[in-house]
Amino acid sequence: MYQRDLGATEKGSPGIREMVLNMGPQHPATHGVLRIILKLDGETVVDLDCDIGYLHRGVEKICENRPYTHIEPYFDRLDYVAGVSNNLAYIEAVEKLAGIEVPPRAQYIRVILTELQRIASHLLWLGTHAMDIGAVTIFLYAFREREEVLNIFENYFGARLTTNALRIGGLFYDTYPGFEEQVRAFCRIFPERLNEYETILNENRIWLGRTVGVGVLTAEEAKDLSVTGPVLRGSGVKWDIRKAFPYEVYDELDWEVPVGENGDTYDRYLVRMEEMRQSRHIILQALDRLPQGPILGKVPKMIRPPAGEVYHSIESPKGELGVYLVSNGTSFPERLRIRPPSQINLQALRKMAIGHMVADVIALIGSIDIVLGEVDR
Amino acid sequence: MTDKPEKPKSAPKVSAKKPVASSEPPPITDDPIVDRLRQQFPEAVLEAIQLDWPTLRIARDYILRVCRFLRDDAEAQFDFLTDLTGRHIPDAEKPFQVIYHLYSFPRNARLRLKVDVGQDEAIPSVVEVWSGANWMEREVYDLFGIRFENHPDLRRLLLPEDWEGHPLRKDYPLLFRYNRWTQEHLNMIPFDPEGEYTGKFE
Amino acid sequence: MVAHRRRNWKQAISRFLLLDLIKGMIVTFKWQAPSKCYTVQYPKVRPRIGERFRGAPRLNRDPETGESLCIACNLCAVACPENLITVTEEVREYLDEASGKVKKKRFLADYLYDTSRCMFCGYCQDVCPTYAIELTQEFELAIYRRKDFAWTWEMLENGIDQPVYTR
Amino acid sequence: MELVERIISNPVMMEYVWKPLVVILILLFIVLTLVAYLVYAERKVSAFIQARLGPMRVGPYGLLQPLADLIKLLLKEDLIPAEGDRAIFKFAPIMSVVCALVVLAVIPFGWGVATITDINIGLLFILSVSSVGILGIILGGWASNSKYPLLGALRSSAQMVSYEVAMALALVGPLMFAKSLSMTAIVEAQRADHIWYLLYQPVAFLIFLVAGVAETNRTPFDLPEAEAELVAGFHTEYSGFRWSLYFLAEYTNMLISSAIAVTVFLGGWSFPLLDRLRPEHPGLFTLLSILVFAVKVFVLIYIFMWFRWTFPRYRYDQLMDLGWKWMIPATLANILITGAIIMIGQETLGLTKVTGGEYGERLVVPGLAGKAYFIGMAWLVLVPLTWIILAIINRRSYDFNLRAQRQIRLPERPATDDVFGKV
Repeated sequence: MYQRDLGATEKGSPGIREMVLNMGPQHPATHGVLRIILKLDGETVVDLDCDIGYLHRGVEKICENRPYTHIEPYFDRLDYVAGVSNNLAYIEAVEKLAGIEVPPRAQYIRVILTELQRIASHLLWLGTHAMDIGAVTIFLYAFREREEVLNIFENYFGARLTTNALRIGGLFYDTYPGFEEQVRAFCRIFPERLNEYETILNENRIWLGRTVGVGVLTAEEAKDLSVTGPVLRGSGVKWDIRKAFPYEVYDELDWEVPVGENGDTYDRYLVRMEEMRQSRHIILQALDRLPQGPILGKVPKMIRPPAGEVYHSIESPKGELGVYLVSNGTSFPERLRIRPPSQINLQALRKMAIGHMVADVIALIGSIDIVLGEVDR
Repeated sequence: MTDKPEKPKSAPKVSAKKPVASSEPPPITDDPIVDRLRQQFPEAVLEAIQLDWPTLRIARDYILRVCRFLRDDAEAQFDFLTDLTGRHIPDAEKPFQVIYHLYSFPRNARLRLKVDVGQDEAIPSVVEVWSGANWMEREVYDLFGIRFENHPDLRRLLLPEDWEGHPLRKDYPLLFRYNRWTQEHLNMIPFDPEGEYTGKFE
Repeated sequence: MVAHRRRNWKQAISRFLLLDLIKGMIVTFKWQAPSKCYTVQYPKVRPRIGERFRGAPRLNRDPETGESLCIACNLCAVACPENLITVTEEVREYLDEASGKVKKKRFLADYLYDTSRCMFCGYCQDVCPTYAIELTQEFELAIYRRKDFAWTWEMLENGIDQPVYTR
Repeated sequence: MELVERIISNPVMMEYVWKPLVVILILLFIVLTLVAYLVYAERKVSAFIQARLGPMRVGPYGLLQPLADLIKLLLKEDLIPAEGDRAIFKFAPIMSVVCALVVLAVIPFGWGVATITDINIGLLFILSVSSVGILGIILGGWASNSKYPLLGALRSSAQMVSYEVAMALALVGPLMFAKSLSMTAIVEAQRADHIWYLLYQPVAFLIFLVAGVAETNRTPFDLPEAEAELVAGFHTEYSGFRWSLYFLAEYTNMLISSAIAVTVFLGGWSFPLLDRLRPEHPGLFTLLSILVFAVKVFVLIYIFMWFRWTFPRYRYDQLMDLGWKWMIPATLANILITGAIIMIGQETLGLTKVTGGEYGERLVVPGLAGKAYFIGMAWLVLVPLTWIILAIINRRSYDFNLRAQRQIRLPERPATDDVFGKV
């Protein structure tokens, strides 16, 4: 109703060629309440417009009216499939602003948890992406493995999705007995399961036909569109915040940044699959080096960072999740801006999709990996 | 049932305690990029300080030219717009601020630009420099009401087109459940704490 | 590291023989054994809940005296990001057994916990000095009436009546 | 009274009205129950493939689930879009389901009484009637007056047109051996020859299988109802019992597709060594023949389901590509090469003879040498030659050259557009 009329009828009177198709907000493949207005010529997309905001809750406004200690649960609800990563972005921004040191054990555990979260998030992406393209079985296989990660989370923080995992200055919970064994057991079975998914998909001609050459985004276009995360890496830009601005203990660990060549849907798929392997590699290293010691640093009772501002970003599973925090010296933030990676990546959809078919739009939404909780905030 | 009265609550309550004193951030004196920028546009850089990243305060009219210069300059190479956001400072002379976070892939460096915008003033859009600024500027327009000149498609991004007010302004009430838009579109019934809400169709 | 795709003759031949499809079909066939089933038959079989799980709230009583552990300090209400806890206190006189004097002390008069707004973040139980408020492993919170989401003191101590399904 | 009695007991009435009616009712009852349990089987198979359990609540192992589904569907509200064409909207699913059920008349479910009728144009009848069934889908999609169903209906019609051709052409190969369109005659030809035509015609079987999957709108060809793209395709606006009619038609079609495949390629109800029972225990033989047919059909249906739960979905243009660039050339090549093989075998080597019989003349390969020749030629010459012909035709297609595909298929981006501006 509020969108511009896409002009279905204005062009030609006798032979109307274009059809306007309203996809969403309730549509099985838009991953939530994304509304896409497609202008179609036959089944080819001539133009599209994304209408977001159906899930807008004003998180930034809420956060301005909460003390620093109360904001973290709201971050769980942004990218609700990657709660720990969101927590980490906020917590680190506050720590950076207030100058709080985090003990090494807490840092290692944070790395383990965020990488587990990355695996969980990517598994959810894999499942939904494959299901959008029609391979329903992968969806349930991926969820089965994701369940293992969520079980670890449940044992660790007592919640599966909205973890509220970390505390300013460290962690609230120390590891539970059997944590290491459970994580290692998961790491043991995980690669072979990943191989199985790749057996089903990687060489499958239908999968290749649906993904190769679909939605090509060159490196220049990707940079121009401020795209981050696996979408950027799929386009061949070797850039990861964990390497560019290492936070926590990522600079002590040995891992690589997977990069695609062509910037199509298939490359983004390959990059994410490889990222899961790298995450597992990071987890195992961090487990080996996990030091003993306290898990909470010296934290003032009332967190009141000095007046100032900080922009801190982490590599969330979707891309660069940034928190721009302005403090006025009180215990409430003056301004808190969340840089939502999937919202900014979603901008690239239009560039990718025009000229493709309706079915490819679905595949592209999946390959951008959006979560509407984060897009709309 | 805890039904709160609908009173607008804008400012946090706990601001009575005195803020922690902070030292003044050091000004930037020997950054080659800032020097070049000052050389190129003598009136553009109003202030240059070192926060977590170098932060430049740019005059409003120059922002488009500065951004294009920073992107194209062989030394600066800020080819990536990480973030674009706004801020409302009600007491300031120019109450709005638009904040740009730039990033340079070749140099792995960030830069923050700030532009003060007065009430009812517009600011040049940087979409032609980085297309990624499109939705970010739309969002700032949506939530702060800052207009961007020459933006290709300046509509509200998150809120409905006919929504009134800009939520991230400090004077916008936090609890704002019953307003004209919701009355027109949502058919909301006032909540009765004594009523029975069974969740079934009635 | 570049995630690259292999294109060679071997792959071309395998595509001619439909091996790429057959390989996938073997994987899906392999998982069919009923022993590899992952389903938990929920109402019949209770899922295993983590020890730290944050579920339904509970106000604990002193196991010996049966009195509420809550001292009406209001910390949980302050700690709650959603402001959903309402603690009402009253000052009562009581007989201190150690000294034998009549003293004045704050007691809990009423406790209201609005689960419809609860995020289960666990800040209330973290901050509680006497371990009175606690988020238990109970996760069945569905209720027919919206006003029943506001849990009173009594509901918090005794839990709510959930129908137990057996099949 | 007497008149009524005469009408009822009239032998003509008996032969042409009452007996068929009873058979039809029995058959419908069996088939409809079967179809309901096919849905159950689909759910169970998909569940096991996905390491789940599937329906478990209604009855032991969820065996009464089809009944519960039926009751649910009957009780559901029957919605008709306000702006839709009401008459056609109501008529379309009936058309779909009637066409599917009519086809059952000529399928030989077993020997003797188990074959309801045997008409000498059986295969043609099946192909023509089942292509009318698609009209039901098109009408339903059109009458809904909604965009998703319309897209689904259009996709469906295009898909049917292209795959019907491939399906019919694939059947020509076996027919060259059977020399009859009658379903029973095809089975008898295979039985008498002690061979399944699968061995003579592997390419035709594969193509028929693929086209059968496409005909029944199942993954990887379920574009008309692709749930991720078109919500539910042509039946988006349908609900309740009308929706279940479409469902019924789809599963009946699946049954029919596999039944034809079994009849033409897998020897129908015949099975090696079973023939000895026929003279002595005809009743037992009939029963066993039905069982054999059922087992073969269910193996094929299982393969259909297996496909569905393993593969992703084709895109619309790729589907057309596959149909017109791969399947139809392959069937044509198959016909050509098979003809050559038969010619050589018949004229030059004299391995075959044409015999008449109960069901008309057919090609018989009496000797072991002849069988070896035909099977060997089919697998060693026919298959590679077909592949080579396909490879030559499609040397530029994406299946060979992904790089070429990327260059060809890069979308043409409009330089500017007035609607949204940049991005």
